[in-house]
Amino acid sequence: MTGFLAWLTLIAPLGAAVVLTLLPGLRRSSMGPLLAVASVLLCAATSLIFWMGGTHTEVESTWTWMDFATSGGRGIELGVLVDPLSKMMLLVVGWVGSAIFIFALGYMKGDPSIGRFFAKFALFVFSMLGIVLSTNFLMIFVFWELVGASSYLLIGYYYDKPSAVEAGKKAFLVNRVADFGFLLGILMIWRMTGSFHFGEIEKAVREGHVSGSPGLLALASVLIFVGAMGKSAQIPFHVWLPDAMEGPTPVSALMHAATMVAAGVYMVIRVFFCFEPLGAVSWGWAPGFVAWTGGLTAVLAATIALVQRDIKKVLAYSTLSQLGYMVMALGAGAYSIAMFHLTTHAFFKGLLFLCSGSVILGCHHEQDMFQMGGLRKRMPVTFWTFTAGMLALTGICPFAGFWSKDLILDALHAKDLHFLQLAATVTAGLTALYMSRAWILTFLGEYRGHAHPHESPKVMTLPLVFLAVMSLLIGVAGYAHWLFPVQGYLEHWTIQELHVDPSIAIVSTAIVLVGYAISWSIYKRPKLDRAEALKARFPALYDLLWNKYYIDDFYLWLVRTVQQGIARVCRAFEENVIVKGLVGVPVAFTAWVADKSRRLQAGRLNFYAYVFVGGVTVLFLFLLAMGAR
Amino acid sequence: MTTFFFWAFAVVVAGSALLAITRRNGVAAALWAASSFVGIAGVFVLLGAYFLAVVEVLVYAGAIMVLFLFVIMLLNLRETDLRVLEGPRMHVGGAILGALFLAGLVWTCRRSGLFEVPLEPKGPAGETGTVAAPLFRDYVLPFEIVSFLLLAAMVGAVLLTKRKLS
Amino acid sequence: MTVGHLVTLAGVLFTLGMLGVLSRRNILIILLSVELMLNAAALALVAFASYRGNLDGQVMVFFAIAVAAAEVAVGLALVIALFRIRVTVDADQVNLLKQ
Amino acid sequence: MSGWNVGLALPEWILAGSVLAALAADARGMGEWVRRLAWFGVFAATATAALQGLLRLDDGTRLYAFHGRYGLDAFAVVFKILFGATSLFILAMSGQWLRRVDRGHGEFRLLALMATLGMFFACSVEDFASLFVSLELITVCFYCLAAFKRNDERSVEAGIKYVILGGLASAFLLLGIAFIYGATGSLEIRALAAQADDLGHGGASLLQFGVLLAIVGLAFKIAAVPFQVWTPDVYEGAASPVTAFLSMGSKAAGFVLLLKVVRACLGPSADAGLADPDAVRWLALVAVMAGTTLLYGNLGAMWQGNIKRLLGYSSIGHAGYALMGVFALSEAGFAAVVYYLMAYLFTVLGVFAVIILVNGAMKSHRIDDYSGLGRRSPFLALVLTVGLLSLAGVPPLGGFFGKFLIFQAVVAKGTTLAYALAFVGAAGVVISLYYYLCVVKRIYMHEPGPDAPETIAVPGSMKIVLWTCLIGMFVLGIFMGPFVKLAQEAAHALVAAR
Amino acid sequence: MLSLITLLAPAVGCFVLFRMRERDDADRERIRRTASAFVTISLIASLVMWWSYDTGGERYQNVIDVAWAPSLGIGFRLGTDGISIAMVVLTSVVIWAGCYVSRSIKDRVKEHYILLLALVTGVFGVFLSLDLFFFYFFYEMAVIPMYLLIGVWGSRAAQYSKEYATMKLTLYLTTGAVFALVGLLAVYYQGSEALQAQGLLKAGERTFDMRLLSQAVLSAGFQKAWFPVVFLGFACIVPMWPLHSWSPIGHAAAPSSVSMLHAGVLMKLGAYGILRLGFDILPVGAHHWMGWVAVLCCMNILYGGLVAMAQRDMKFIIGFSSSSHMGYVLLGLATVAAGSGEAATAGISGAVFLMFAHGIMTALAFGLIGWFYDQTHTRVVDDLGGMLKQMPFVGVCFVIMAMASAGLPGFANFASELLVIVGAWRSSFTLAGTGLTVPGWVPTVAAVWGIVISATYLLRAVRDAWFGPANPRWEGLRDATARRERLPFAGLILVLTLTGCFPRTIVDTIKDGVRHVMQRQEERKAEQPVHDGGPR
Repeated sequence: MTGFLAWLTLIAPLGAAVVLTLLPGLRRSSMGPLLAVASVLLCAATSLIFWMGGTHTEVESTWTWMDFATSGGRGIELGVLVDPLSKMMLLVVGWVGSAIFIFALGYMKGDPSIGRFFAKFALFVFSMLGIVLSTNFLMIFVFWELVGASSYLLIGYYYDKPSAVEAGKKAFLVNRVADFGFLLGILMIWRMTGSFHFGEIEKAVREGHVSGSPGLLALASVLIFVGAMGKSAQIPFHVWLPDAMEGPTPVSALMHAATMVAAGVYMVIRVFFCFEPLGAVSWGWAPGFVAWTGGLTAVLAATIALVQRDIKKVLAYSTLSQLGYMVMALGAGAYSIAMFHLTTHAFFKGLLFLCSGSVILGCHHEQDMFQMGGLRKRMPVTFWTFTAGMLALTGICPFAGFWSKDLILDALHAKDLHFLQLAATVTAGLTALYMSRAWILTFLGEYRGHAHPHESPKVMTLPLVFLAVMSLLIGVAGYAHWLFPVQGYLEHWTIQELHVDPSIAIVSTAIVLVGYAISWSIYKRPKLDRAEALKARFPALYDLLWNKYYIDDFYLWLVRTVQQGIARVCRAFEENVIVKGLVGVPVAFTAWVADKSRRLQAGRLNFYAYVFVGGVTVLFLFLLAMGAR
Repeated sequence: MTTFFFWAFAVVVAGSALLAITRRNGVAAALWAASSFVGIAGVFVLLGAYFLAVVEVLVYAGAIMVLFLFVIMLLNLRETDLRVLEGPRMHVGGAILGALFLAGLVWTCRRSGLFEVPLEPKGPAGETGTVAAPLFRDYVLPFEIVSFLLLAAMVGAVLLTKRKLS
Repeated sequence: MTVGHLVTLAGVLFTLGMLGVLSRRNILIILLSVELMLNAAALALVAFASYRGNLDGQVMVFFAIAVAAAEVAVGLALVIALFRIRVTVDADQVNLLKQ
Repeated sequence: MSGWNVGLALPEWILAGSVLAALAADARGMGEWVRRLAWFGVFAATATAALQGLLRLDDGTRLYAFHGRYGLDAFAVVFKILFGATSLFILAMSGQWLRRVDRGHGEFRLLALMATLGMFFACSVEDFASLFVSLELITVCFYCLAAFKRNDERSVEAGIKYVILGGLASAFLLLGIAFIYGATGSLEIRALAAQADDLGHGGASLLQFGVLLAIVGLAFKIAAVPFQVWTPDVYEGAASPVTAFLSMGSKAAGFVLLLKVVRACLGPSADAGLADPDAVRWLALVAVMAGTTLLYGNLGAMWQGNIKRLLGYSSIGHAGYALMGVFALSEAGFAAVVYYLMAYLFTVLGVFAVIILVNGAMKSHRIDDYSGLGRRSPFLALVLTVGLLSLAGVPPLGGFFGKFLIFQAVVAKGTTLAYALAFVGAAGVVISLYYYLCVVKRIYMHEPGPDAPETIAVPGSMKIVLWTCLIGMFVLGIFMGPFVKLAQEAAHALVAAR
Repeated sequence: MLSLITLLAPAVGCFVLFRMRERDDADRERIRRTASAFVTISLIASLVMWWSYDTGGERYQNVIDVAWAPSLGIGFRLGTDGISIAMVVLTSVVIWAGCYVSRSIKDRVKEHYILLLALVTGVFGVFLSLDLFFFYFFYEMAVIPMYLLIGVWGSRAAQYSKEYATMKLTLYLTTGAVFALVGLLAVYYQGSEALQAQGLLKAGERTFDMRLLSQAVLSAGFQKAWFPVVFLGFACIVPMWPLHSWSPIGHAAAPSSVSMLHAGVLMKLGAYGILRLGFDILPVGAHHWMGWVAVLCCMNILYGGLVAMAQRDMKFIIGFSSSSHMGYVLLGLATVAAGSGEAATAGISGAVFLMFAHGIMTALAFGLIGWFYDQTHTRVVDDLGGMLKQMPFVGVCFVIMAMASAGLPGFANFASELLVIVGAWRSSFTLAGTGLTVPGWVPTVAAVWGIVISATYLLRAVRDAWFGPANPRWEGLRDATARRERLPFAGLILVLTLTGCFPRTIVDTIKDGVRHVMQRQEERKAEQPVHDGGPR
């Protein structure tokens, strides 16, 4: 039953997507989007059923998708694995997804191709569920790619908008580069353990049946992580995520905040045995690499977020920063805490994005915060839910973020990663700074724009309220362990019991409050002159942050100049060496010889006779030369 | 005696041929060629090929050369016309090729010992009767073919020298 | 005197005829030279006939002479035809067909 | 072997009789009778030859007449049918063309008939005297035919060039025969076979020289390098039906005689020449000739603007391929040559039939005249294209299978030289495809010129020729089984018959 | 019988069309329908063969064996194994779609279809032949109609005229073919000798039967000497780098239906030939030399992709991407040198599957390009842009094609590339003659990076041609709206997704064929040549 339900959960969104694609009539009718929503609601329902089933029921149902082995062995399987971890993730995808889908019904209303939107959106849910439920590396890779493709399609949803198309392409390609590493990592692990299957690999690792030098083990591990870096937009693969905000806001909320970007983190947790030293197998410097990547991402993204003007961009960088937190936790071996933060983050970041969507819709597709202000009165529900989300994000007790984030700090502390702990703490302050900045600019003060903002309809605000409530509750619930079955999966975990360390919590809360205070002092002024002054005071720093540390420009240079240069060189080689040389030269030579050989046929009789007699002589000499008789 | 005649005929044959191919005047060339053919007929006699000697003189020196002269006259080629035609050309190349060919031929003869075989009439003498015997027995087929060959040449010559066409 | 000498004589005659073909521009004389070559071959045949002591070679010469006559007839007819339309017997002028 | 057995040469007698009758008719100005007699003669002779083959020949036998100077075996029969068919095609093709010429119909048919007679004889010759005279009979007829348009400068020039170079070749052949005779003491071709071991083993300088010169004389007929120079000029200058006849009849006759001589050189058993390491010299000679011939022919054709000249060069190329078959010096190789010529018959005659028709309409032979033929006369375009592709050796056409057999025979030798020759042949195929396709390109991809006539009328006789050739090309390319058998029987008779 | 029907249906179609008139549009419509009818017969027959394939049964099924020229050992032998089934189905699907796409041809319709059917007869023949002679016969036969098809109905390809393009293509392929022919004949001769020595043939008999020839035990020296000849001959048409330059301009110059067949099917002949002849008959040679191919194919993959990146003409982009993708096929084939049966089975099955997938995908691509090129008269991506508004159906199909080509799961290309990569990863390649060994990860890394490259140029092409603001210049473009206009594209996508989502439908069949090839590879280890076939 569980297996059937799991398959059903997986297939339903695909079915919705396919039906919507193939039936243009349905696609254009108002029933179409509802079909997609229904498929996600089904997921929410089943996730609840699974969750209520307890923390230890595991169902694994597989189907051989492609069989390449000649004798025995597993081929490439597709399957569903329902275990505590996937149950947890299903909850996130199902519930956050449902909220966002419902929100999207309102947000996308009136769009001529709303059916197409929901088809793609359902396709995404299918792909995401595939990742969540997958039983082996190749299956996860398959859905990894599908998620990337649906992301491409949804970011580029407004296909007549060049920036959106470009952003979609960028997202796809950056992920492709990361997947390059991922696939190689998968293949290496396969080579070392002889299996793609998670269970078998874990068994092999635990029993020490892993062949390969320590360096290769670390490399394999890191390559797997590279895949996660792409999806979870870790530095240096982070560049696609802010651009991805070109997509419709529900897309940003579900994919680029709540679920898809968390897939990287989820995947690492799923394959924790490729990172965690178990038994005799050590993965070398891989966990450290993971931790430092996360730390770097957290800090850099937070700093960039400080200067963004676009409300969605602020949230995007915030997402990056929070993903950095999770990855730090992974690096520290705190997998269940990373999962915890993933869960809380999904709810409150989804909430924040939906709020921003509501704001954007209210302001008639204005995204620049400096063109907003004073929306508190005009959009009260949005304001209050956004506030809840902000408090959760910045980690104010008892909102969700507080619990998960402080547990990460504790984990870092416990693992003696003090520098990273410091970075995380600073990032907490920065988070408060940019979030409150956005909050103040958007909702407080006077309206600076030219539109007529209005509150969104019920279909949009209800999901907001739901998510706001969840943001408040889910942290406590998780901390109290009754929400949270992941530890069942991760029972090996070295730090068995973690509590919020009051001292760490107090310090971080203090820093967060400092952040609030600073932004209040800068942005809670009618003319924003202090912000301008600050910008003028530190132009170099501002430029550095505004230009995102010039990483995008570097990539652009790499693509436009280096890669395209190589391509042009190849093309020139093709045209000059291959075509003109390899083909052209023999052809020209043949033509030349042909032309010259005609000269023998000069038309003059005597010369013909010469050729004839000469021929006789040559043949005779030839015979003699071959051996005189 | 044979030796003397041989050399005498050889000189006639080769010398006349040389003159024939170097004369600018067509008539002179034809006459020298006829002289060469007569020399060949002499050699034939020397080897006992009497019938052939007669045929050679009659057909070659007689008929064929007369035909040549006739055509030369018919075309009314003046010596000056012909002289203009000729200029020094490719003699060296031709001589080298000729020398190589001749050397090859002589070498072949030497290798196969022909220079050790004395030249003397062997076997039946080539008189009319003795030649006719194989000609009308073993070689009747080529003989018939030759008749058609001559017929073809006749038809062709008539065709080609007809004045008008289309 | 040996057969070799006679064959050599035939060779000389053949070569002379060949030289005539190679170097003369007058088509008539070229034809004449071809006749010389055929005769040289005939000479060789007779020489070998005496060498082999049978008459087959001599019979062959008979055919050779007939063939030569036929060729001359056609050749001269062609020369006449050529002269009629081109008023030349110069081999170098006969070079419309080339390359 | 002894005995007159005159009746064996019935096909030749029929032909000879019709020649004489036609001559009489022509002399009395009965042109129509000449035509009928020519048709009758060739047809009857061919049919007789075929019947002889069916009724009188068992596998691998050879019947003799004229005291062993005339032999009839499967090889001879196959080629007689081939020549007869060629001649019939030529008669059919020349009918319309002759109507454009006011005089000389009778002579044309007479000469064609006598050339056919020469070819028939050539199939059956057993001694060098017959070989020489039959070859000369063919050649002399072709001298006259080449210059048939005697008020056309080019035609006469072709005749002049042909007659002088042909005379040169005859002289070499005759000298070669003299030397072979000197070496063997006999004019019979099989006498050569008796001494074939000497040819390999040495001591036989006379024979070597003689065989070389004889090959020179025959190589001239088949237009092998370096004796190919006359070919393009004569092909271009001669009237189209004559060129067609030359390219098939004359060449095939050359091959018949060449194969006979080469067979004799192999010695009593067919494998003697192969097993003998000394034979490598001759193999190398033939290989070099074949290789250069096919390369020269195909390269020369690349830049031609005149279709007949192009076909002249291409015929040199084909001589090269057929020589590859000779190079194989095996039954398979000879069979390949036979098959090659069979396919060549339909192919080249089909092509020339179209050329004659197009020439009739366009009055020139430029390849550009064929521009847009695909639109103007789809059927002619089809036949020409198929013919050219068959020449190039493209399946499912006869030319392909001929080449395939040739290559197969060469590769079967398994020596480095053979492999090298095969690769050279392969290169030749590619080059030839290029220039054939250049013509095809004009036919289908270019638009017709402004002065091109709308459609070209195809008289009934030509239709028959075209269809026969078209079907023949396909049949020889697809249903090759029986024809392969025939070619193999012919080759077997050539090699093994006593 | 089914194999015969598949082969003969288009051939008979040729004759039927030959007898039809083409005077007015009604005639043309009749011609189109007739042609479609005949290829549909082939399609049905081939699908039935696929359906009824007996995995684990006889290696060759649907066998027809008729003596043709017995004195030479030529027989008209048809049959299918797991590998050729995939190829036959590919061919019939592509020609089926191609016949629909060809509806855009308005000039000399009859000739067009005759040549198209002749071409496809040749292709079917190659895939169905079990006789070496007929294999070559059909192979060469398939090349020539291409000349006219491109030359008459094609279009300019960048700076090259269609005449140049088609001539180059024809000559290039013929060069390869005749080169291979020499090799085939050597195999025929020496193989027959060996079979005689083994007692499988009577003395003096020869055979072109590939089933028999593959049992011939040929000496290692012979195989090593001749495998390169056969391989290079076929590598021209694959096309392997650096012998590929005919292919992009050939694609670009050809009319769309011909491009479809050309890239979709014709290029597969080469790889099929290598597999069928090279691997089956010359296993030692294949094992010896294929290591080099693993290196060269990296050039295909990376270089082809990079050149595609620098192209602006849509057909050139797809053309070079084809040569890049065929690099994966070569890589898959190269795994035969791996030594491990497991890896090689995966690699070769992947290669065959990829041939199938790429065939369908690229046919789709060229069909779609043809659709808009007929209206825009330009394929330069800089001139295009914003067409999705005007032709949503074609545009979406194009995006799907690009996704498939970029190796997105759910499409056959992904599954097949994955197999190839898995196979190559497990292999190691010895470079004959140098003593060097290239570990499997080297070409695999190149292959995986190639997927990144292909995504780059494909997405860029999609962006430039389809997305972006609506372009007023393309105001009047017509989408594929009628059913028969959509059918070919939809059909191809259907095949692509069905086999992509359920790859076992075809992989199991292919694998069964590959199993026999690998068996032969295994046997070779035990074989001692009775007959020494080295050059004498």
